Parts: sequence; C-alpha cells; structure tokens
Amino acid sequence: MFFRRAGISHTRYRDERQIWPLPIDRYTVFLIAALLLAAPFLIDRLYVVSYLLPLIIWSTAALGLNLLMGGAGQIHLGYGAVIGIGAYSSVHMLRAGVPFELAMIGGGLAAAAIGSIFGAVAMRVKGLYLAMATLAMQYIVDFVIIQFPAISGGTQASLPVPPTSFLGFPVEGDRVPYYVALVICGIVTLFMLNVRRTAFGRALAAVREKDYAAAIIGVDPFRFKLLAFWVSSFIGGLTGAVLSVCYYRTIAPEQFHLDLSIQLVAMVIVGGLGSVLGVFFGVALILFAPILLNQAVALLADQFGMNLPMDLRAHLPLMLYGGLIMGFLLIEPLGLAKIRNNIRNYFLVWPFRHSRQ
Amino acid sequence: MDVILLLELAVNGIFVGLMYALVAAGMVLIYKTSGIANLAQGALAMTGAYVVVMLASAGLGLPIWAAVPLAMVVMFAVGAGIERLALRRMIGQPVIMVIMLTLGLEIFLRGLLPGVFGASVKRLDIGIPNAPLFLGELLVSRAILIGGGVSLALILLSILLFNSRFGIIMRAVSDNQTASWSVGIRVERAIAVAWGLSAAMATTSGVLWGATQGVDWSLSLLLIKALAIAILGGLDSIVGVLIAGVVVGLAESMATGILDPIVGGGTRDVVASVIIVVTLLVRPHGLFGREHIERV
Amino acid sequence: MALTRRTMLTGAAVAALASHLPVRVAFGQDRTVRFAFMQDFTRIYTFVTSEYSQGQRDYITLVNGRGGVGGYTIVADISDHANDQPRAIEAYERAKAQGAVLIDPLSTPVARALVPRALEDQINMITAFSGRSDAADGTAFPYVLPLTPNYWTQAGLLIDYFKQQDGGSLQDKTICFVHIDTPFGKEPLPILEKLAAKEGFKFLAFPYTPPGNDQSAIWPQVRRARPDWTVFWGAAVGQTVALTEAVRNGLDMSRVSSSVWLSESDMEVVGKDQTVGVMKVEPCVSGHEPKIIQDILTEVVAAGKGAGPQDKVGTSYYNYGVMLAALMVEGVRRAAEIAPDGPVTGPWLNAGLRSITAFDAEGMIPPTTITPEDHQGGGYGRIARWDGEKFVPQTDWFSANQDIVWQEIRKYSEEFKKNGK
Amino acid sequence: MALLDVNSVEVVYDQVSLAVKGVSFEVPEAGLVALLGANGAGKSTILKAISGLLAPERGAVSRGTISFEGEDILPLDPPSRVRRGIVHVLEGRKVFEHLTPAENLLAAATMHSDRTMVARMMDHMFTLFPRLAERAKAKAGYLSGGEQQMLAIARALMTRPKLLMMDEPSLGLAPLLVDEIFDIIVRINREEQVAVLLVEQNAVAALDVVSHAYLIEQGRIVMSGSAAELRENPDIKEAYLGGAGTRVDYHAVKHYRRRKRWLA
Repeated sequence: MFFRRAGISHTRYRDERQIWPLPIDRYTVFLIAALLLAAPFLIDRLYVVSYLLPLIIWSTAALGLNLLMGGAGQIHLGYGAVIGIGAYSSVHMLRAGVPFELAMIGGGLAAAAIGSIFGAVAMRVKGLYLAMATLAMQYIVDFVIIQFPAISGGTQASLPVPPTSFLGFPVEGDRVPYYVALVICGIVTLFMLNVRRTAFGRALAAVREKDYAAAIIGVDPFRFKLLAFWVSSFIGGLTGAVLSVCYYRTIAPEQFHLDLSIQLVAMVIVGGLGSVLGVFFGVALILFAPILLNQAVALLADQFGMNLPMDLRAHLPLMLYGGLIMGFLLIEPLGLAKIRNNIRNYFLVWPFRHSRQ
Repeated sequence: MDVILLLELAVNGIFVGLMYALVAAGMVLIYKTSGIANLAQGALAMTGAYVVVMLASAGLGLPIWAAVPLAMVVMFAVGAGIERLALRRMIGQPVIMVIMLTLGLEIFLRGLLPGVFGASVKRLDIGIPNAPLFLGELLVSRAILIGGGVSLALILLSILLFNSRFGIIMRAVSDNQTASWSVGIRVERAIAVAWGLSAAMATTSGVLWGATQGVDWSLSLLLIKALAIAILGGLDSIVGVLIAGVVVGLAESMATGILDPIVGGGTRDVVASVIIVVTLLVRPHGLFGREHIERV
Repeated sequence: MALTRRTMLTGAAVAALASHLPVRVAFGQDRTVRFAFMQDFTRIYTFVTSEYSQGQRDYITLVNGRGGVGGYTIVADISDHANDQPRAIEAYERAKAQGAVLIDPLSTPVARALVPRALEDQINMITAFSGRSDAADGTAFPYVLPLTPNYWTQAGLLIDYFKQQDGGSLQDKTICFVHIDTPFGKEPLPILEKLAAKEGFKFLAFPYTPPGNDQSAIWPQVRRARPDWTVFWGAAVGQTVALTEAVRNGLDMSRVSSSVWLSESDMEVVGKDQTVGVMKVEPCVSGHEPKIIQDILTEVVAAGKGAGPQDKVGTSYYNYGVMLAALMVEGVRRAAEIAPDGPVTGPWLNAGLRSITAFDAEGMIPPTTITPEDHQGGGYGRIARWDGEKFVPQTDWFSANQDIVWQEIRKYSEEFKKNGK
Repeated sequence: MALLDVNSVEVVYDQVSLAVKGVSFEVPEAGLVALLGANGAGKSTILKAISGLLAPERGAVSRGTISFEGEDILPLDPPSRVRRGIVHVLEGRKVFEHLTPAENLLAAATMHSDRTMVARMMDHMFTLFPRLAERAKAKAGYLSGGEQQMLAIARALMTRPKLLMMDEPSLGLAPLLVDEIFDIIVRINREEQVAVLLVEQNAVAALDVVSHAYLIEQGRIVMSGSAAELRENPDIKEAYLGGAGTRVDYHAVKHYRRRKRWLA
C-alpha cells in the first residue's frame, strides 16, 4: 500500500525543486483541498465551526509567524498584538462602512506598518533578547488598546463586528465565514510554499544562518529582516481581520493577549520551525489537545465511574497536555513535521534502511 | 507629590525588585549552565510553595522553619530529577526546542499541583506580622523588607558560587557542551546541580510571594516578570539580575505613584517594557550580559 | 500529504465516522432540560469556579432527586473552557449541538465574546456577576441574563451604605477605589464618577496591573489620601493582595469594602483575625442557615451524592452557585407552567426565566423579579461584614441608586442596539 | 597489546545514514598515528565514536567494538572515557570563549581533586605554551587561531591523557604555525609518552611526524602502512603530496580509477 520513490530520478533542476516532487503528494494535496472545500457539506457543522475554522485561521497566523521564526530566524513574542492591531483596524474600518475586502487589506497594512516599526527597533538584538523586545511590544499594544475607549469600544470593551459581505456573499451563518478563511489560508499557504524558492526566501535563509556572513555576500540583513517583519505582520493583520469577522464576531482585548502570542509560538515550534506542513500539525495539537483531552477525561470518568476529586478531574487534561508537548519534543526534538518526515523517509526507502547516502 | 511618599515608593520598589530578582536569578543559574531560558521557573516557584504548604499547615503540620528548608531539599531533588528525566535527553538539540520543552513542563506542573492538592488558594503563614511598621513618617512593610533581604542574601550567595571552581565548570558547560564533555566535565551533573539549586531558589521565591498572595497557580505568573528582569540584566549575569531587579522594581513603583494618576491606567508593565526596550537598544546583551564573540 | 494511502483511507474513515458521532440529542423525546455549565476550572477563575460549580451541581442533584421540576429533569454538562476563547466557542457550539437551552460561562471575557452567538442562536446565557453590565436591559439583550445585581448596582449599593453610615451625606468625604486595570475592573468607574458628582464626595481611582500580585506601590498612596471609605475591586490574587496591603498600611478595616468577589477563603489566606470588619456586597445568604442548604446537606451530601468536599458547603461562592442554579430551575418551572409540553427550546426557557416573579429561594435570596425589560432582578443586595469567622449581614436586602444605574445601562444598550446588529 | 583497538566499527547518523562502514585500526602505547583522508571521509566521526561525542549529533555506533587498554569503552559516557585517559581535541579548537585561558585549563581539571597538583600542571602548561601565559587575562574567544589551538591542546593535557586525539589541528592556520603545532605534538608524544591519534587533511605535515597512518575514504579504510611506505606510495603522492616527481600515465585506467576513489 505504501509508495516508493523508486523510478523517479530528476533530470532537470526544475523537477527537483518542485514543491511536491512525487505525484502521490500532488494527488494527496488535491484530495485534501477538495475535502476541505466540501467539508461544510460532508461533516457535522460543529466540526466545521469549532474545529476546522479555527484550525484554518490559526494556521494562517502561524504561517505568518513561521516566516519570521523559521524563515528569518527572528523570534516574536508579540504576534498576538500584531493580530490585534489587524483586528481592531479592520473592525473599525468596517464600522465606518469600508467594504470587508478593503478593510482586510487595511488591517494587514496597519499591522505591517506598526509591526515593522517595532521590528526596526528590535533589529539590534538577537535571540532571547529579541523575544523580550517583542514581548514589550505586546505590553505596549495591550496598554494602548485597553486605555483608549475609542479603540476598545467603551466601558464594555467589546466591539461587535457589523454585518458585512465578501465578494458579494454576506459573511454570516456557518459556511461563508469558513470559505473566506479557507481562501485566505490557501493564498497564504501557497505564498509560504513558494517563498523559499524565491530570492527573498533565500536571502532570508542566509540572514537566518549567519547575518554578518549574509552581509558579506551582499545580502543586507537589516533590509531583509525588516521585510520579513513587514510581510509577516501583514499576514498577521490579515488574519486578525479574518479572525474577528469570521470567528469571534465580537472582539475584546483579552483575545489578543500574551496568551495568544505564546500559543502561536508554541504552534510553530512544536510543528517544526520553517515547515509549512508542520504548522498545521502544530496548530492542531496546541489548539485541540486541551479540548479533546478534556472530553476524553470526562468520558472516561463517566464511563468507568471513576470518582476523581473535581480539582483533579479538571486539571488532569492540563497535565496530559503539558505531558504531550514534552513527550513529542522528547521523541523528536525537531518537531511534528520531522516526525512525519522520519516516518515518510522510512517508508520511502523501506526495506533498505541504509541505502540513501 | 510629597517626598515621603516618593521615598516610601522607592523603598518598596527596591525591595520588591529584589524579590523579583530572586526568581530571575534562578533562571540565570540554569541559563548559565545550559544556555536555555527555563520557562518553568514560575511553575517551580509555585511547586515549591505548594510543597511548603503541604509540609506545614495543610499537611504534615511541620513548623514553618522546618518546612521551608525541607521543601528546598525536596525541590532540589525535583529540579535535578527534571533534568535527569527530560532535559538530559535534549542535550545537543536546538535551544528553542528545549525552551519549548520547559513550557510544556510549565503547563504540566500547573495542572499537577492544583489538580492533586486542590485549586483553591492556600494560606502560607511564615510568621511575618502584617501590622504597619513606621520609621518616622515612613511606612515600610515588614514582609517586603524581609523578603527583599532574604532575596538579596541568596543572590549574593549565588554570586559567590559562580566565582568558585564549580562556577568555572558551570560557565564552561554553558559555553560549549561538546567541548566540556571532551575534557571530562560531567556536563549532565553540572546541569542537574544547576537545576536543583534553581528549584531550591524558586522555592524561596514561591514562599516569599505566597506569604502575601496565598498559594495557587497564579504564582507561576512570576515567570514573565522574572524573564524580563533576567533579560534586562543580561541572562547570564547574576550581578546584572540584581541591578535589573532593583531598576525595574524602582521604575515600576515610581511609575505607579507618579504616572498612574496622570494617565489613569496601570502603567507599571508598560514602563518596565519601555525601559527594557531602551536598554536593549543601547546594550543589546542586557546590562551585564556577555557579548557573543563572532569570528568568521 | 498523508503518509500512505492506508492512513489516508483510515483517516477518511475516521472522519466519516466522527461526523456521525451522536453529537445531537433528539429534542423533546424525554422530558429533560439541558444546561451547559462551561466554566473556567483551570485558569483565571479558579478562585471561584470549583465552589460555585459544586453548589450548582448539588442543587440540581437536589431538584432531580425530588423528581425534577414541572415534570422535567435537569441535565447539567460540566466542561472547562479555561477562559480561552476558542475552547469556549467549541464548548458553546457543542452545547448547542447537544440541545442545551442554557449556558453559564462564568467568565467576563467569554460571556462578552459569546453575546452575538447566544442572541443569534436563542440560547439563554447566564452572566451572573460577569459579562456585560448593560445586559440588564432585556430589550437589547433578550437572551443574556445576569439575574443578579451587576457591578454598577453593586457600586451603587456600597455608596448608598456609606452614605447611611455617615449620617446621610457624603459631602466632602474621600472615597478611594482600587481596581484591577482590566475592562472588568474599570467597569464601575462611570457610576462612581456620577455618584461623586451627585453626592459631592471626592473620588480617587487607583488601577493596578493584572494579575495584581504586587500592589505595594498602590496602597501607600491610598493611605496618604486619608480615605473615609475604600473600595477594592478585583478577583483572585488581586483581592487577597489588596486586603493584605490594606492591613499592612494600617487602613481601618471597618471602612474597607469589596464587591461580591470576596469569600471566606480570601480571609483565610490573609488571616482571619486581621481582616475583621471588612465588608462585601452579599447577593444571597451565606452559611448553612438557608433552608435550601439544609436540604442539600440532608438529601444530597448525607446521601453521598455531593459534588465536592463537604466543608465547602455553605461558603460564599458555593451559595452563589446554589442561588444561580435555583434561579435557573425556577425559570424551568415557570416555563413548564407556561407551556407544559415544551418543546424544550431556548425561547421556551427564556419565557420562563423572564417571568420569574418575587422568587426568594425559600429565603435564601432577595425577592427577585425578572421581566423582559429588567434582567437584573431589581438590583437587590445587602452589605455584610467579616467578624473573624463569617460574614454578618449589616443591612436588610435593599436597592439603591437604580436611576443612575439604569441611565448607564440604557446608554450602552442603546449603543449596542445601534451598532451590534 | 595496543593502547586503542578499534574493531570493525560502524557509525549511523539519525538511525538512517551510515557514515563509517566497518573501520578497524589500532594505536600502540605512546604511538603517533594519523588518519588521513579528504573532507567528509568520516575521520572526525571515528574520533567522536572513540571519545563518545556522537550522541549530541544524533549518531551512534551500530556495530563493532572499541577497546582501550583492553577494556570495552563503548558503554562509557564521554567524561568516563576522559577519566580512562582518552582526550579529544575537537576540530575548530572549541575553546571556552568566555573564559580566560587559565579558567579554560582549570575547567578541564575536574577529575583531579589534588589542588596543588592542578596548580603545578597549570604552571607546566604555561611554560609549555608561553604565549598563553602572555594572554592569561584575555577572554579565550579573542585569542588568535594559533593561540586557541595551543590552548585547546593545553586544556586537553590538563586531563593527563594516555591518548591524545587531535582533529585537524592545522586547519586554518598559517604554515609557520602549523609547523609549530606539529613540533609541540611531537614533543608531547616523546616527552610525556602520550600516544597521539591525529586526523589530518594536510598529509604532508602529518606524514612527516607520524609513525603509522591509515587512509580513509567514504567511511572505509582503503590503505594503511608506516609513514615511510605511504610517503612512497604513488597514489598518495599524486593525491596528497602534490605529485612530486612522478608522471601519471592517464591511459592506465585501472590506476586512475584507484586514484579517483580517494579523491571522491
């Protein structure tokens, strides 16, 4: 049943550099795309609305963050704030009557502008110090949103999203928001898959590996880091718009706090830095493990009549969740994408495990 | 704005800053040996405080002067055990993955302790009276004074530790683990000791903070402030942490006193953030962090 | 991009199966009413949730043990949303799919985020002591029901009590308000400012940064302002630290108060004897005296069906849980009176909840009347003081400053009506 | 009995790729032996297998034995191997950059509890390498390449080894310095009776000092012999020693192929 790479030998560089060099991969991608498109008609709305939709939106955001973290090697602990800027700018534009398509771009641009200002400031520092500088961005943006009622929406600090439409379809109910998010996610995914094959992607890789070495070969690290901040913040802002319109429908400052930033960083790392596919795995794990573990524990406790103390029963999923993150990293410290690759490579060369040199 | 108030805020700020610095010093201890930022430091403080509560009031009923040292011993073992069971297998792996592992540990501990010992806030009485203490017109809080003093003493002790022969080994390990192995340094043991000491220090912080706010999961939130102070100080410098702690404590206290009434909002975290960003712009490796030596 | 065809096929099969999992429970088959108690057991609200939930479940066990209400039995689904929005939305959608007609998120951010969904899906959302204060206006928020005095009312009650204590006038007095710097903490500000203008007292607000574990720079300022009254407004550690700092700064405890968020466990943490005199707003009777609590002790706890440790029965937050569960069950009773055969839907229960009249839970809560206009139930509460062992009521149930509160409620609900839909 | 005996060792990275394929060789007591070979031939991997430093790079010895003084050392962790007397000077020096030279030396003396002896050994190192004494206060990261190499050797000697393994000591150094380093290696070998296992690409320098050498190519030993024999081998001459004096007949295809194999 499994497939081999046997018989595929590339004769041109173009073939080798294809995104999906194996036909089976291409077919699988088409199949998954088709399944995602048909999902609202195939599966229960509960799974579309509260699993697939957040998976798609969070993946879009995590892809944007991965451009910065995996692509350019810049850690960012304020990505939640970037998404928040996008969300608040686009919702305010919508409330002012701007069409959603434009408000989405506007949110992206606002996030990109503010995000790259912070990026420029943070450019002097590296590694954990950069993490701290971006964390400071998170605090400053949080502060501004909370302290200015004009932004946060008054004493109630919640801003309802007015009804709107996307390319003529009213964004309401279960299906249209899903498709809007899917389209945006698809575009961002294709962009991320291709970016590594462009001069921009290669320049980023050079900057990531050693920025002063990159400078020597004529890649301006400052320019490309800034560009990476810009693009990544733009994607973040775009996601913020999608997130508020298609998923939250009412936005509040808590939705864009440090928790979101840490969650996204965790998704990218657990998935595998720099891996597009890994992002989806990471998002699925971090987003759904707590929910599913909760249901599993509740189910087990009910089915088998385990009389656990309430506190233990409530906290058991949290323990399992932490254990799961640790477990995956202990099994494969390079992330979920690497686990998949290991298994895939194992099958690709099976049963000649030492054949590839 | 009267002088007494400013003075009071300054004294409070400095001592609270010292208490934060103690949490940060535990992070530095681990960073200095293994080069990773331990995101479970706050959770370790929480764990330590839970252990003290269990040994003292709620559990075995030991007197507090016996419970705290005993808890520190227990936590030393816990810290070393964490290194043995989890971190050791990650040696040589990308740093960011190891940091992520500590975040997993943080989540795990935050589930384990409240799950097993109960989520409700627990009282931790270390016998410091709350009654106000006036020095002239100046009011200082005994708890903060004692907490800051204990923190200062422990931080000074760890500075001494780093200048000993064991300190040289720890620094060598943080510099290059493979090279340390190659000359016979027991890297794992050094890191395990660092984790143990760090967990014991975290216990002290957990007790000092838990005595004021009570013991529950929220003690793990100390992490964020500790991380900020550790990075401002330079991540691998205990002296840096000491100074950064005082600077941040002072600035936050002053901001609360002076800026809050003007702005009408809690400026504490923002002011601290701005200080950190500005400092990092001037000194990209924190106040006392070592530079990255780059040779092509 | 799946690993192999086999896993792909398995995956597809699993997905197909999963999509047919019995998430939907057929409506109206058996006579049950489904409540979804999706609450935060593991994050911000840990200080209250386990006791609150215990109270709710014990009361529902009591009711079901007596054969239900109006011919219906209550099913309560407990889940943990950890104050996290995606998890809360998942829990909400699951509850909706399972046919729940009422949700109780017990979290301000979650309640606020779920408002559009609850209104659209016509599911009754209980936002007791949380959520939007302006949801008291039933015309704007038909399916959002606080059922309890909101924060504006609580602030109004406190100021009125201070006024009574100071001989009917607060002219030239100083009132300090120490609050957590979040939307929840800032909420009473407009009411307090209005009352300051009306009553002529000097009003000073001191925000502290969440979570409030360090307030050492706040309270010296409060002490120096020489307040006649001090109100501290927060939750969890913010409350215990505020109390500790108040003690350390030598404030007169009998002139310090908080909202409904103060419990025996906070006193335990700070030191029971050090906080004698501190006040709180009480929305219901605490302790073991109410008849309902006695019934729970004999019929539920003694029968071994209690949902948690027995020593928690009768704590403030436990009784809040019982109070809310009693109001919800009363809603079911009224609904069953109006339409005995259902069908059990959101609007069915909504009609019941909005016709609760002078319900006092056998003396446990102030007589509460919910109308389609007023979801707050009249805004009754009382002030209680800590005597070292328990909270002792200082007043009878009373309501105060509702005119100003309602001005504010209308102001925001009008705005919501205009922009929200 | 040889001091070090490596017997058909195989090394696998990531549990998939085989980097060393059945290598056997030995180092006699106080001997001076070189492993020669091109980049990526697997020489460094062999050294790491002996010192136990494969694990951090996700490598493992999957087959074969390594014994030191007759004892199987594969089950031991790296620090225990150092305590047995094997020390490994890593490729690219790898001094502790943020420590001073003196601290570098001290850090390598963890196995000696006798403090006066440690102090004596440090003095000895500073006399052996006077340049280090001059820069004792600087951070090691700021030393020049040659000084760092000396520090790395001195640091290794602080462990009192019986076998000193050196990975590319001449890498990136000026020819004069290379000579100096090799002189030191010879002196250590003669005066202190420390066996040396040298890994080099610079075959000219290496074959001048060693007594015996092995040629490694793509993870296999393809030739071995005394230094003199190897120096005279026409293929070695052609490939590594600059082809001095011999003219190669390119029509001799067999010969060419054999030569090609090493160059690959």
